[in-house]
Amino acid sequence: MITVHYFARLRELTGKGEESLDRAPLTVEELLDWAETTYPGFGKDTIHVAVNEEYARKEDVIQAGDVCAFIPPVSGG
Amino acid sequence: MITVHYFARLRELTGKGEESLDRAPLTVEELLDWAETTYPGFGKDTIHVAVNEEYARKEDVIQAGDVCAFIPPVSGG
Amino acid sequence: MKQFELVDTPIDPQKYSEFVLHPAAGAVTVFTGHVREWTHGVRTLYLAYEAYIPMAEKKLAEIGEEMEEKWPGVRVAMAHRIGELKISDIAVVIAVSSPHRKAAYEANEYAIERIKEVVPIWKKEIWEDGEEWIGAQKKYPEKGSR
Amino acid sequence: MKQFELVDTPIDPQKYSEFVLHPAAGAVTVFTGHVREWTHGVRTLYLAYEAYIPMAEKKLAEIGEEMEEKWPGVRVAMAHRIGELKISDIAVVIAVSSPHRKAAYEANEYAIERIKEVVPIWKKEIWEDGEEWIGAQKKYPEKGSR
Repeated sequence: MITVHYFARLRELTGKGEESLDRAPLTVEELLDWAETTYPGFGKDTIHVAVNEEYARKEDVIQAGDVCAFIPPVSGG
Repeated sequence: MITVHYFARLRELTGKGEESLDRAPLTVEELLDWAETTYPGFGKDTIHVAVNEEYARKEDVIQAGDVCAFIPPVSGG
Repeated sequence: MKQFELVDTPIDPQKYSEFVLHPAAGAVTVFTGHVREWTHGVRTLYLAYEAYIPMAEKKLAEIGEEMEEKWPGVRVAMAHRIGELKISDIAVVIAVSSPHRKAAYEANEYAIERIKEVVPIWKKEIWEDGEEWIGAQKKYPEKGSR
Repeated sequence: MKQFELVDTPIDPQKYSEFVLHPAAGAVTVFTGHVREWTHGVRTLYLAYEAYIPMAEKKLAEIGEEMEEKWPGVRVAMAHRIGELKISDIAVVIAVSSPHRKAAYEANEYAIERIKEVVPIWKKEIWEDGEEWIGAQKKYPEKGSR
């Protein structure tokens, strides 16, 4: 199982703040593809993924137990 | 009569904060020359003169009633 | 307070400037970002900020490390507020001390640029006639004419 | 408080940042200059500042006008303290607000540079083994080996 977090626009689109997925291991790119398919309008091309609170690359592999977060363009400050 | 103010090093050198002079009209340069003669070590080449709270040029003429100040290199901030 | 923190209550800049002050510090710069009423002719009623809190605090601390590396001798404290903020409320504070002023200015400006790039915080603007999460506009032009 | 003032009591930066804040301000920068304990390896015990007060306040106001001209939309408040200051005391505060942050940083840094150039304020450093009015060293090398 992995945990995925949704924030801001994605939280509103998915209607949830987080969920658990039984799909590990999978790459970041595969996770983004899954999200785009599951939630039309997800907009994966503008979204980064954090794995265990660190930005991850598309080819990084997510393992069971990892905590993931979809990071849409940030706008703090 | 004109009033002249002394600050910082010049106040300590002259031993006074201000004095009145019965020398107007005179130019700023003449005032500086007078100060250098009267107070050895005055250091007129590094000192600006303010007339009525505005920096004055060497050739400006000081009139009776003007308030002058010797401005050594500033070091605020 | 923590040196790098997300808070959900009003920010007191004084706490952060006191945190960075020390006897060798000759200069302190404090930047505060405030909710602005008007942006490009649109009136904001209030803002809502959301964050991935643990990662945001970690990223703030990393920015602090970058600053200490680029400007040796600076001390830094930063906070970002989340939740609903009204006009003029402080959204972010950056306090930097340094022996000399140049580094205090430069490091402070560097911090806000980096916050806007990498810290997972999102702003929603609420106007009289709508609302929108900010940050994605460039890539979602269909979302509005603004 | 006045927008541009010399004071002989401790400076509270908050007063000046509140003065410049308004609903269109998205950014506020507050610079504070503090008495530093060590300068070039010499330990300062305390400082004494002296000013030509009316002219100094007038020059601060003129710097404020220069800033508003160069960075339209900024609001400024500044104060300098005189008298005896101990380590970490605030000697000068510059608060600048602006709709956007870049002007708030730039205008603030401009202000401190101008203050050091034109405002008639003088600093005397008092060390364990002596004291000196600062500002004239370059032209009076005989005054000390520092």
